[in-house]
Amino acid sequence: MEITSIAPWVLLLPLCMFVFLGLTSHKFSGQTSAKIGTVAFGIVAILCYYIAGQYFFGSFSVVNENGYEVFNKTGEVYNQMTIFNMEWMKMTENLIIHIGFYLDPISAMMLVVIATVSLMVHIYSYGYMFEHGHFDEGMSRYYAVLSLFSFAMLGLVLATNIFQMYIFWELVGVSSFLLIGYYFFKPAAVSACKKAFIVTRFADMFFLIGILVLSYHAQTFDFDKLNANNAKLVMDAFQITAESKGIAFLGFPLITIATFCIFLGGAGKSAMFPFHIWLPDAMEGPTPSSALIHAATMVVAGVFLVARLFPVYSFAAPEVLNAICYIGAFTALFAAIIAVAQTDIKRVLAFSTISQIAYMMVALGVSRFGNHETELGFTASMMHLFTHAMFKAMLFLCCGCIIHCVESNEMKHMGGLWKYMKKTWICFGIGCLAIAGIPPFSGFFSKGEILTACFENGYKAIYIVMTATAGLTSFYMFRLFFHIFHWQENEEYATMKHKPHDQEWQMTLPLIVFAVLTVFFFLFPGFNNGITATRGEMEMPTNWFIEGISIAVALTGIGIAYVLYFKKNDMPKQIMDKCPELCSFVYDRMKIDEIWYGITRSFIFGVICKSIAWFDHNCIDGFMNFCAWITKHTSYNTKEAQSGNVQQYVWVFIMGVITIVFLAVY
Amino acid sequence: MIPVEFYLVVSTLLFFIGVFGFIARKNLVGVLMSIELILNAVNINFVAFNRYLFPGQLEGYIYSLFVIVVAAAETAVAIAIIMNIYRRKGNETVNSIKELKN
Amino acid sequence: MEIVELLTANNIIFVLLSMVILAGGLLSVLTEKLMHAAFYLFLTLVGIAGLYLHMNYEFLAAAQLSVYAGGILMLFIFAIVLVHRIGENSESVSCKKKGWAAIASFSGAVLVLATLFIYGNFANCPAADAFTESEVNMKLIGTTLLGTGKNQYLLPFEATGILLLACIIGALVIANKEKEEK
Amino acid sequence: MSEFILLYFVIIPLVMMGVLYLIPGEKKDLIRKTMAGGSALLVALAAYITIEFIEQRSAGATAPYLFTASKVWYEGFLNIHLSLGVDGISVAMLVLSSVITFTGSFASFAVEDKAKEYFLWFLMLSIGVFGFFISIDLFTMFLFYEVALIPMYLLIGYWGSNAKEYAAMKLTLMLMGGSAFLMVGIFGIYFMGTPDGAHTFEMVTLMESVSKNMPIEWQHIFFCLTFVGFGVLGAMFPFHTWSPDGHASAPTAVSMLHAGVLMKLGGYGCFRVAMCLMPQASADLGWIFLILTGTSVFYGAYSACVQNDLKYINAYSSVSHCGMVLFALLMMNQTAFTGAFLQMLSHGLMTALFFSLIGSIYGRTHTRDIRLMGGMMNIMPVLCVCYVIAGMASLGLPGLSGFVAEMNIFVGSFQRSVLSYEEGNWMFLIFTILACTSIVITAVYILRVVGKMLFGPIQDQHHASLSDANYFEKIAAFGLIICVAGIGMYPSLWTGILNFDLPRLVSLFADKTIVAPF
Repeated sequence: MEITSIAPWVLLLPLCMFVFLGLTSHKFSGQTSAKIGTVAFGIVAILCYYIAGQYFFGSFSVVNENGYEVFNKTGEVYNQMTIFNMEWMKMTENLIIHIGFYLDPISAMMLVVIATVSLMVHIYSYGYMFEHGHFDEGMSRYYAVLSLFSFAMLGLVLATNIFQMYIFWELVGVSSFLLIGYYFFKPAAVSACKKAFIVTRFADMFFLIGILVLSYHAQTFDFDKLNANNAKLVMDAFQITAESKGIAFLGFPLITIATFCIFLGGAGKSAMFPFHIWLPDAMEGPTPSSALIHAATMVVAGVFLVARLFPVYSFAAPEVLNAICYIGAFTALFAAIIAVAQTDIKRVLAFSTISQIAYMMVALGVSRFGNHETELGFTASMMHLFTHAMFKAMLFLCCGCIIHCVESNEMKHMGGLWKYMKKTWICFGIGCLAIAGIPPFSGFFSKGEILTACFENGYKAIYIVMTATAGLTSFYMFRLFFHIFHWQENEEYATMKHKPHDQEWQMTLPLIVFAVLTVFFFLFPGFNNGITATRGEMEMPTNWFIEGISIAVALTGIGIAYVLYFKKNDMPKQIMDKCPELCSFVYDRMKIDEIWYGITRSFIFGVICKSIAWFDHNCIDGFMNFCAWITKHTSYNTKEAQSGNVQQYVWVFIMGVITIVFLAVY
Repeated sequence: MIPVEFYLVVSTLLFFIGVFGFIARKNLVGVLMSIELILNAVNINFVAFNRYLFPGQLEGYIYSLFVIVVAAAETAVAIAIIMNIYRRKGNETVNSIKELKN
Repeated sequence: MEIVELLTANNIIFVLLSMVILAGGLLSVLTEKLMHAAFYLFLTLVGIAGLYLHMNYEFLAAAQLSVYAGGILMLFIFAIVLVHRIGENSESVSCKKKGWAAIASFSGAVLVLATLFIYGNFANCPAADAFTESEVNMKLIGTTLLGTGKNQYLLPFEATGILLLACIIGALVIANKEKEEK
Repeated sequence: MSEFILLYFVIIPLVMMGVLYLIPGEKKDLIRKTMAGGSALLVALAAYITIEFIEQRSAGATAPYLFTASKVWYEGFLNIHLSLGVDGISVAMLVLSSVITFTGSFASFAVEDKAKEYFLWFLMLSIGVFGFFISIDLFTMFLFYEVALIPMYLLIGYWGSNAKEYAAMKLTLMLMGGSAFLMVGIFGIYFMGTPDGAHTFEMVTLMESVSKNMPIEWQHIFFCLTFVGFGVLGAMFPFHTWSPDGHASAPTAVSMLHAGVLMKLGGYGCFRVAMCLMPQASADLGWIFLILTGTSVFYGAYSACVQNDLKYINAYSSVSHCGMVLFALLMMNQTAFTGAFLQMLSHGLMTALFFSLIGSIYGRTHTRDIRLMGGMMNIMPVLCVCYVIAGMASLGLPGLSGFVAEMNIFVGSFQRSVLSYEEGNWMFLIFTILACTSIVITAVYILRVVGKMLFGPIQDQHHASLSDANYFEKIAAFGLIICVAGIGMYPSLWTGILNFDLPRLVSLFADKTIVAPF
């Protein structure tokens, strides 16, 4: 198969499915739509695997726009390939938006991630939505939006230029909105989807401004040109030299502003502090879509964005990378602390997602072009992106199974489930071990590399924070694990009509697939073979000192969780009673949401909008009405002269005559 | 002999007394009376000018005669109208006839 | 001219008549009771008739007396009696209105009088004695009124007659209109 | 008569008016069929003109206007011609107008009361609109502009809702006030813009002679007059206040045609008359109007956030979006111009879609207060999905028309801003960034409506039994959605049509120094 001929279908097929399923939603039953959607995405997934496989292990070539033939690999280095690039809209002579297909190691890797997770979620959703008994009629809608999301996400990672990315960036935003608001009759879901959309939209505004600044000076949108030759184009456009930071705006280097704005866009999607507020609420959506969008794929778009522009960041704006790693570190710790106090199992996972994405950001932030050591962070970040996508999706899908049985999201309704749901128990356990960083599960490798990257690049403080976060992570994950599966059996289970049980194959198969991917990750061909900043091979040093510490910290976390939560006891309550304010403060997510609400509701709505509306109604409108009033009253008053009162006329007449005579005579 | 100016003074004063009455009177009959005053003031002028300036002719003289006659006719009609208004409105003040307005 | 010379009968009569005319007119517009006003108007009209007489225009004075004082004034009195309910025949006019009226009439009077005295030039009037003796004989009046030559007024006379007829009919129609409608 | 092919845009509605006049008022079906047929004919004509235009331009026709025809109308004191002609911009506007007339006719099939008279006035409105876009003679343009205004008063005043008399009066008076400015401006251009003895209203001649003949001080004055005159129609702050009341009270199809097309007359006129005829003046004084339009962009958006009446929300959103049109025009470079005209198309279509949906919803629930509705998605899914799509177009979702327009505008205005900033002026930059923030605010108010009215539990149980869209409403909504999505998915078609002519017009401004006070 020619890659160039099949590549368009990777994007077209999901788009067609979206249109088709959306238009025929009333024609087919939900199951039929689901089957069509799943099969279609199965084909897309196969195409994705094929393309990625060809790219990494095969050999093929495309002809680029200059007429040269570009192979996927030259020696050990993978090349960036533009499979196709179609002009979509021409803004100026240089600024042309293309819709294209861009292959390089990270987009090929993302293809695999998206194909896998999305396919698994398609399959899982069939069981989940069907079993859940609700929404036969909504299922086609659900699958249509899943297709839209897959289309948008694929388009995002395959973008040849930053504007294409922005286009698909918005599209993933809207499909996320639609999926969070899937249960549109639930007020909580409605406010969650609004919040998610508006917060990310707010961040996207910065992204747009960043794009505008960057593209204006660089006179191109293309990643190829922006990144080429160590971001030479950007360096020249912004007049960056070794001595100066180039064009300044308000005393800041313009490149810093532009790239930081672009990062803010990524921060919005990837739920970095302070834009993280939407992600926990987004858990109102159906669990499979949370697994796909809010754990594995969309939320890592920000990481992907920074990785995509990594040469620009690294050469032109290393200070932004510094900022990214500090923001990331703070977010990681902050989210981990909040996750400890949550009782809704999906919220715990949401905060853990925030925290893990922050890991990836930190890894990118500490990384620079240079030598293998400084570039380690990039690979570590991508690796963590991959492993996290797998195990976090698995954890979410397990949650889906559990919620399915218990019909509640709250920990207090759970406990002792291990007896009933053995497969789920095992998979969840694997996921927890992986996220805690216990060898030989996948998380161990990626997290270890991130910590090593922090340590070796001299970010010692960040290293300490990240290690502590790792400990917290293993603690809260196992708190969750023990609380769900051990603790104390809920008596209600015995009396329930349908006792909790493992689900049918559609729901179990994805769990097993992910579990296998997580457990046998170490068998994978190494990431260091291609998914590196230089796209070539590199050594992955294993610093056993750091790995040892991280394992020890993780085990400590597990141990504490075991002591506190394995069997039902009073200890957690006693500890919490010692500082109730702190606990409730953390439980309320440190009141960040309230601060945002304060700004938006009270200030923007209450002050700005209300006052503008008042101004409009009273001043602008009032002025116009005042003009009308004046006209009306003037005419009424002039009308008074025509009073019908003869004597008045006579008086006026006489006075007129007198005046005329007076003027005439004197 | 009496200079013609004196007649003119008298007629001027009488004229503006009539004007005053016309404007100030509330009652239609009163207004009508003021009109008579004005007409008479004019008559005095006519007659005086006729007498002093063209004693041999009778233009002013005849004119005053006609004025008297027309005034009589006018008064008759006006009073008929006033009676009518009174019957309709119940009073005969000037303010009662404002149909022109609105 | 000394003051004594002014005290001729002519002058005294003129002053008296003028005073009657002006006082009558003034009172007639100022009084609140309509019936009184009609009486004062009568005084004025009679005074004016006196002035005509004083100028030797006897026929005019007679016409003034008979038509005005006799006819028109009677109409007024009828009207007052018919229209006014008893006890209501007083009217109170607001000072404001009177003030406006006073402004207009006073300024008008001042203007006219000022003009009269500043620009008035009647020096070439025919001598006064020319008219004290010369009566206007009735024959002349008759031919002037009913003649058809230059400065003769048959046509207006006829027109006036028609006008009067129209007035009579009109007054009747207007006065009866209400009844017919009923 | 083939040279007067454009005149068919006026003749077809006129013939339709004649036919309608002959049909007795009770035969509503016949009336509706006539309307549907006639307006479909208009769409076909617009499509034909578009294709023919593209062909001729591609074949190398470089005249500023194609399909030109000119005939003297009145040659006495004023030298008035009936001059017709189109360039890329007017072709786009003609397509927009015909599509909206078409969908608007379907949307107004619900009118029962005096349907015949309603359609007569409706056609008169469309005559004005079409006539405006096909004329290239200032006076004829102005004439058609007035023709479009008058039916508005009757349509709102009789078939409207709520405070319709007030709204109709306000709208008409304000627009008439605008046209008073306009008239002074047009006559000024006529008498001072052309040499004595060769006075003319014809655009082609004026384009060259105004800058040559008119002293710059007078150009400033007439620029302001004409810009304000058309700006009133384009809902420029602070002259926008007719728009919320007018739209809220107008019947559905009138809102559609008004917001969709008539408001475009404003932007189009500002560009054609004020800016193109007096480019130097617009470079000198553009900043005044830039402040006003920049204000309307975010002002409208913020105002829309706290409204509770659906139509008010969309009216304020129109203020914001139309502000964007004028805003982009004043940036005076090609990308911004493209964006401005795309925004005209996009805003026209999506606002028409909005108003048609609001009309349908209002026709069922008899309320437009979003606080009194909820969970409409359960009740009328088709209408609500269409509403969500319209909302998404409005907040600039890629793939729908709003996005391409806004992105062109932002890129274009950013170029201008940076140039201006490099000269030491902040103003353009500040307003560009303010305009950028409006995309967030737009999302806020759109989602507020979506969340409150469409999503959530059913608020009022009386609504639970309401029906979904009927056949005609579906035609109207789907037709517009296809257009919106068509522009959004394949913008090159329209950027292509616009770019046949824009470079020539942009070159008018290329050598001018754009003044900014700060």
